[in-house]
Amino acid sequence: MTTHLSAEQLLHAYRVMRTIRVFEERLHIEFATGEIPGFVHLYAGEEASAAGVMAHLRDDDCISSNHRGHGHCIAKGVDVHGMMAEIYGKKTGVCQGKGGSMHIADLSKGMLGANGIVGAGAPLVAGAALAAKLKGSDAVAVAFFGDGASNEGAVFEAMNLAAIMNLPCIFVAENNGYAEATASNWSVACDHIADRAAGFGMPGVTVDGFDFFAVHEAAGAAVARARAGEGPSLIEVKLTRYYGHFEGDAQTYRDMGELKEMREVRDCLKQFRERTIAAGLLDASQLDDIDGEVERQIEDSVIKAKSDPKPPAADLLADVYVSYP
Amino acid sequence: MTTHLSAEQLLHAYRVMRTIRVFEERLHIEFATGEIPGFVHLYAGEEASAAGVMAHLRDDDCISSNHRGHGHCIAKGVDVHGMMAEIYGKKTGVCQGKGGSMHIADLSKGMLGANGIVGAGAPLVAGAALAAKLKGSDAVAVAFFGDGASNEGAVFEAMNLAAIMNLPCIFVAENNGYAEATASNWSVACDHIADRAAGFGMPGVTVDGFDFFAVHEAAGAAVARARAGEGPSLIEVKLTRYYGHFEGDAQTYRDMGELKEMREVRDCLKQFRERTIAAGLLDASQLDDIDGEVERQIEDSVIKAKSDPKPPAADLLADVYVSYP
Amino acid sequence: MARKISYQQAINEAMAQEMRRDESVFLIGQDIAGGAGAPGEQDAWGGVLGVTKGLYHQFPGRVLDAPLSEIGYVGAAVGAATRGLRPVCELMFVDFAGCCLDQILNQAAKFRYMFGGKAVTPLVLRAMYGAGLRAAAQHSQMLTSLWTHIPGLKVVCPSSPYDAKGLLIQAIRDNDPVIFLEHKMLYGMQGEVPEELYTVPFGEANFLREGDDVTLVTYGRMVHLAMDAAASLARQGIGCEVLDLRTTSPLDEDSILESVEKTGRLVVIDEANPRCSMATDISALVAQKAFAALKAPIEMVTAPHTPVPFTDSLEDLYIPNAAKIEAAVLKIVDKRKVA
Amino acid sequence: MARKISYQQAINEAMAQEMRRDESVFLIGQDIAGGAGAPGEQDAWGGVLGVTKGLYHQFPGRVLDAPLSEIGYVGAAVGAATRGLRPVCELMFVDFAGCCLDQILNQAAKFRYMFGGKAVTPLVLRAMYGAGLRAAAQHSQMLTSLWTHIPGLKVVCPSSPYDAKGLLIQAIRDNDPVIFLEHKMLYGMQGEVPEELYTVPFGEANFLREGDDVTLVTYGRMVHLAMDAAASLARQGIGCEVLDLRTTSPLDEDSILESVEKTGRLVVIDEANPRCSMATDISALVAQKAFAALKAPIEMVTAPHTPVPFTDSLEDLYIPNAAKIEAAVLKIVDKRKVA
Ligand SMILES: Cc1ncc(C[n+]2csc(CCOP(=O)(O)OP(=O)(O)O)c2C)c(N)n1
Ligand SMILES: Cc1ncc(C[n+]2csc(CCOP(=O)(O)OP(=O)(O)O)c2C)c(N)n1
Ligand SMILES: [Mg+2]
Ligand SMILES: [Mg+2]
Repeated sequence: MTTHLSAEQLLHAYRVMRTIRVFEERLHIEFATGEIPGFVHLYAGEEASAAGVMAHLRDDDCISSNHRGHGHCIAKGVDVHGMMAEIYGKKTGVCQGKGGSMHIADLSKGMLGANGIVGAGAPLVAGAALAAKLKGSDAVAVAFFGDGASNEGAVFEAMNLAAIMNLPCIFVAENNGYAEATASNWSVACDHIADRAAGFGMPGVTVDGFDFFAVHEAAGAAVARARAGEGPSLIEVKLTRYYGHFEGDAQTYRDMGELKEMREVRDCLKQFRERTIAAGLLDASQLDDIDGEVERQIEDSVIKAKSDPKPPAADLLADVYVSYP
Repeated sequence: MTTHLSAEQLLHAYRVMRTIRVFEERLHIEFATGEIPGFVHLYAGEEASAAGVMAHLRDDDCISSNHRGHGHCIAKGVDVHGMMAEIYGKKTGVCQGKGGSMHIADLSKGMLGANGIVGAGAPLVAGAALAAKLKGSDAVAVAFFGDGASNEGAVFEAMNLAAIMNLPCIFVAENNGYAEATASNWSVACDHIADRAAGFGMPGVTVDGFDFFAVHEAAGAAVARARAGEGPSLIEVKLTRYYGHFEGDAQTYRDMGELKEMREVRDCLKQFRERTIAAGLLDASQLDDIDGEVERQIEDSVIKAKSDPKPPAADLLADVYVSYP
Repeated sequence: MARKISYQQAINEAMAQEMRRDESVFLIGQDIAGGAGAPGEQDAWGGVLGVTKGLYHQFPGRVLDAPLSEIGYVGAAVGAATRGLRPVCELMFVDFAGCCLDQILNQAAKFRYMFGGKAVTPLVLRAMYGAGLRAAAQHSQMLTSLWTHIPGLKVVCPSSPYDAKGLLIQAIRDNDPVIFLEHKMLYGMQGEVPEELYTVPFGEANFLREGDDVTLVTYGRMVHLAMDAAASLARQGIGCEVLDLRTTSPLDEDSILESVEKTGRLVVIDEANPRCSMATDISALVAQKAFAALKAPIEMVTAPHTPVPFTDSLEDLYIPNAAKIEAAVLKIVDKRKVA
Repeated sequence: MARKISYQQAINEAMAQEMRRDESVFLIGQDIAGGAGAPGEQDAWGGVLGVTKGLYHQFPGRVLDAPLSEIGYVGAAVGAATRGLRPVCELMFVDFAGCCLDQILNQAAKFRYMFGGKAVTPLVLRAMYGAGLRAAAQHSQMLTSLWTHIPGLKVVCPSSPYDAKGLLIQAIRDNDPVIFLEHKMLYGMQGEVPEELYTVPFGEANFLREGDDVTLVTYGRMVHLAMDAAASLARQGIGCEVLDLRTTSPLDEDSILESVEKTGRLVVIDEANPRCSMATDISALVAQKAFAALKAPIEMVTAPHTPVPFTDSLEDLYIPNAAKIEAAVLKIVDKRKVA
């Protein structure tokens, strides 16, 4: 395997993916204790998509995410303890405990928000791309959405808008095969979501979402195209979620054997580790170190989040408006 | 020219197109007098599309239309005086004067309504197709919408839904080059609206909307496919509206010379007349007779509509609900 | 009538019995069976909270999973309703109405009037609503006033398993578009529900408690909090009459006015945001039509003018509770009586 | 300040002057220039009624025609607003909100709260509203109560050219999402408008007429009908105080309550449908907070609970008029005074 990525870049990518994985697996355990309020949708298994795309982005580049947003947030640089505290509903959370898992946002990092409305992020990100264009910057914007969301009017309209306005926008369809219990091979009328790009006058590709390098390459081309003022692209990333739609989903609609095999054979972290080591690009010890650091970071963030304070009662009425006489 | 259409069918098609043309041209004149309330969007120039598609439909087949709906209504068999009276806001109108030009409907004829909301008819017609399917009938449903509407989420979602549910549905995109003052070559990101069909797993064709026979053939194939349970199709009909977006539009965005030429050279009625006579399928006198009959019919409908009564005051509160205690 | 089942089961039963009775009824919604196109179980979910579970196998071909396309499938339900069928369409969370409002606001609700009385659109749109699940700002809204404002819609919000079944059967048989709102915190509530088919008529409020001092008008989950407050106030010698609206459109004006004529005092309890809400709707009705009977200001107990916060501590403050209802009553009842 | 211009020109001028002052302001909407991609004139329309006419050439690259994709371009405006720009987005008819409500209801309005105070979304969504143009049920709605109900939005409804300019400038400078509603029957109204930039603050009602007998509260086009009714009633010896709300959210509660404290009587006039409307909102406010001052029932003059009919004869009956306002006042003023 060859790559133009530096060791530093590779280690960063690995750290991002590992952080997401440990974050999500820990949440899977913690959620079962009943201490986390609301719903949680885990991104475990899909790490290469967030890491592969975000490797190309700057803080002034903007992304929108969906209900399954932890991975996108971590990869975009949102503070891990701030996220954990948010999920626990604490004042120290990135949204002061008022948003929760489905609404984690950090505008200073270009993270326009996870979103509880499927598909809604795509037009928002077209707007971020429009803003970049109007300001004359070369920033880009990326919408992450699922296979289910790819059937939403919001996504279609955003793609057409981005194309005709020639916006620096990338549409990343994370096709994990299911929207809740509904299979994408049923809900999406064409063979590949990427096939829809042609109807919106933009390039579309389908890539293997277990393979960080495949995602990284496709995203790199799309980001370069957008930065150069050549307009939007659609990338379909084929991947698998390791857990249920949300925590508590019995997943009886799925073939769990197939899932187990994918996890064992194709897992993005395993692949990345094996390939980079085999190619002599990284040492196992470097990766082990990261694993240890990440474990400690997540452990710390959980301990701290649990003991952090809830928001005070006055927060209920705060921050509806910037000003309201 | 050869055709499998009988003389009777040809005469019917001609009558439909002529009725639409005379209806619209008369409205153009009448509207200018100020006696017609509200907005009016004329279909003149696009007659071959409505006539070509509707030639294949039965009363139990359903269509939805848009703001430019007079042609679809006439071709689907809605009573011409009832339409005229509706446009004048009279009690004798098909909607008792409560709908107006933009809401003409006749459910008994399978006409689910003109619609003031661009794109909204497409999901409705998918529902009509679903109803036919659930009832086990071989009825089909057709959505007419414009090039502008083809960018609405409602239309995209309806196409995907129809495809994955394998509904007997035909999507007819009437591309007249403009949505209000906005050109479709700008607003539609791909070259042909028909190119979008692939993204929704259905066949798509582009046909010449000045040519009744071209529309008729494409629609015939799509209707046959739908009736046979083989699913939806998309037909893009390229045509031109002879008048402004609505009555009162100065049309300074358009090349009026090109329009004039189209009208003179490609007009659907002229073409139809010339070709059917040249091929010996019809006599000029038969067509002249229809012209005369249509003139009288429209004249009568205008005179009657003008003298018809307005709805009584009690109608204001009537028919909001079937029942409301 | 000893059998107790849950609000959720009552809703399921209403659909099952009506589907058995009437071939024209069908269901459509996201994962209302669950598993469309998937290799595993085809009735894996029964809706996101399992409300439609089991119907898929009982009614082959009449329980349709929909793609993530609210405009598409809600619109299709509207269209099918105009063609002689009786769709029961599930929107999942009422908050998703933002994605497909046009098909309700400008299509279903207006057909009959716009088309001069010629359309009949017997659509039921089911959706869960309300706060309490820590589901945050985009999955906890009420939106009752939005629906109630729109002429052409009927709006139903059952507070008990009994009403849920009877009102849903009425909704399915009704010939107008009905928004059927299921409070997500009530799904587990148990109550006596007859096994046979029955309807609860629209526009008839339920007098849940008689009292002479103050009228409490409410609907949905708040009914139970109002009853709690009334019980506590009774111990303080204050008699509350509690009215459960059952449907906000049509509205049982007569019962509200009759009660206020008797008590002279009104507290309206509405879980929704306060502005242009059901709380203001009922208050205005009474201030106009029972003014002479009023002995005190009208009080409203509502959520604040804020989105629904995520964290449990704030959400609990957000939702009206029995203590707030009690305080509102105590504000307007005769102080001597309390003493 | 002798210069008279129309409501429409005042709106155009506000946008032009703010765009000149602030580079971050841009306009987006369907045909707000008109002619995108067409061979002819590129500023052919200036919006469907010409309100933005001329701005395209004055501000190259900042007046953007949008495709028929309300979710897409309204959502893009919301997104751009979070990125430091100040979009003024035109929805054309407010009725089209049904096609893109989610981007307002669940996105723009909620960002600041959901994100813990970290988002700023200075969006202005312009739309024309109201009946009178014989535009029928899908192009004549008010929907003021929908917007007012939603926490996080500000709602502006100017009744005069002066207010239109000052309120729009305020809206553009405001850091919260603002729904700016332009009554289509007022576009042609002439009035004195200063040439310079000025703002009219939000949440400050306009006392248009002083009176001792009854308070008339209203907004938008109805302000003029209320003034007509007040003039006629003055000739009968009845003094009406007329309050123009200017913004329904924030609401100037103090002015309303102050006036009712003085007059003891309230008539609310709202062109919208009656249920859960601004009419009920104001009525409830007063029934709760100025009850002691009330000498008579609160009257509401609104449209009926029906869609807007097309034909002129029915639409004229649908829209509240001065005679109905007068009748409502006469119902509640002291009979002796009138005699
Ligand atoms: C507009 C809207 N409709 C429905 C839902 C409920 N819902 C939440 S997640 C989800 C499935 C999304 O599937 P997909 O887009 O494939 O993303 P994934 O969960 O697979 O990551 C659904 C239906 C929603 N949140 N928003
Ligand atoms: C949802 C919606 N958005 C905008 C409008 C305003 N409008 C009415 S017709 C029209 C143009 C429609 O263009 P097209 O679909 O090409 O149909 P055509 O008028 O060319 O027949 C527009 C923008 C509307 N009625 N509905
Ligand atoms: Mg998925
Ligand atoms: Mg067009």
